[in-house]
Amino acid sequence: MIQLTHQTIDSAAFVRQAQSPDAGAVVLFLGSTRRMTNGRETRTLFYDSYEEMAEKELTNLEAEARRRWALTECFIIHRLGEVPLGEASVAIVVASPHRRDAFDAGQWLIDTLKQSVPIWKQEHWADGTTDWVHPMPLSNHTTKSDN
Amino acid sequence: MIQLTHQTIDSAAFVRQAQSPDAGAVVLFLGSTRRMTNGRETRTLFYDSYEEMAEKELTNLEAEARRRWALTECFIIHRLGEVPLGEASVAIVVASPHRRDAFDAGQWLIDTLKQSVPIWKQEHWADGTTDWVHPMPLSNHTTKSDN
Amino acid sequence: MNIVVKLFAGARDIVGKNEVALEFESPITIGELRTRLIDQHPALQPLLPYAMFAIETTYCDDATPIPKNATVACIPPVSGG
Amino acid sequence: MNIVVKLFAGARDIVGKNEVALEFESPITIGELRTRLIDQHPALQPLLPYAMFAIETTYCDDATPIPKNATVACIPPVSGG
Repeated sequence: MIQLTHQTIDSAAFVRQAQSPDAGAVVLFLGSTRRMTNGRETRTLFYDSYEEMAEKELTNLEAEARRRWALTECFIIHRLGEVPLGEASVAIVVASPHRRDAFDAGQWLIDTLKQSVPIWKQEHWADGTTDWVHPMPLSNHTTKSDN
Repeated sequence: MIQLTHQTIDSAAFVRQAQSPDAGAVVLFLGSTRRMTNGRETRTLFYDSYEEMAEKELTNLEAEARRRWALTECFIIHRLGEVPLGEASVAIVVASPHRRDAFDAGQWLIDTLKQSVPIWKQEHWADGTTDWVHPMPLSNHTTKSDN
Repeated sequence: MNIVVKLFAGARDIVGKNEVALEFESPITIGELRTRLIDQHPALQPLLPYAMFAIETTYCDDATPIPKNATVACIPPVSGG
Repeated sequence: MNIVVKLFAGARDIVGKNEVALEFESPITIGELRTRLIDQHPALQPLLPYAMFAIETTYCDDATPIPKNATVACIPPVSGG
């Protein structure tokens, strides 16, 4: 199941739903708003999205993960709007009979989400300036997102 | 922090404690009692431990993980006694500024825990028989634990 | 032929609009649209070479022709997660 | 010299006790203890070659001499997690 939400992510509810007698392993990944990035202080983050397309891409990611690994459950939740310091912008919960599949699927999902899903992060720095984060390879405009 | 407990593991509480403005990433691993193992049905599991030594080994694991990776939090909780189907026998929660450290530390902790910490699982099969699980390489007595 | 392009994040802020309309005499490809957007909005120059484009919420490459009345979106490098 | 060895899991079930006491005329190593345990409890034969031993909750190898009054534990292959 995938979801875009403007509310706080209740990751515990998704972990509870993922636990079952068929799942020997459950892995939760939370990506949260971090205070410091390369020595600069963040006051808060905002996330924007092309929602119809982001939902489609997230649905594709879930389907591809279920094809690649033996998953008994797969949740991908992304929060939009303001995500204050320490709160989760993304939660991924995967469950599988054996732990390797859950770890591998969880890592692949967050790595791929960060490359392909049309969601953008706007830094609101402590110094009052703001920046949209657009990671650009081979460019000194790069602001790499790396939580 | 490490803990051996005879109670249900409240993994959500540890995840909440691990979230902070310094942690861009939190990874939770839950290992749970699975119904089917190599085609055999489990009714329930019991875990026994050499408790003083298990606590020491878990403490060493946490210290080694904190040396190897930049962790802002590290919880390792193992439940003892009966762990019914679908419930967690082990919870590992690691938080770090960047996600790679949290995933790598989480995988290393569960892999190493399974090799070195004096805790043993007793299978109570649906057919009424019981077996202590003692994974023995190069032996046909091997009953490999692999959640 | 009129093409409306949805803009997001940095691209939207640079142009100051959620979408822009461009007029073409004949059908064009995504690559031609990319060039034309930079011509009309030179401030997009640093960003647009790295942007992807989507037609009807599907990523497509520069060779893709744009169908009539298609929904086109300019997707600057993403940073979700 | 009297050595008490704690037993766990399958080893405990095979012997039917939480610990066994063995008497030695002179100090011995963990390796010698391993052999002696198999001699006295032949049912341990399938398990004991794969067991580890700990002195005062620290793993040690077969060459380690056992100090007087030490707490010794037989650790059959573990299966936590």
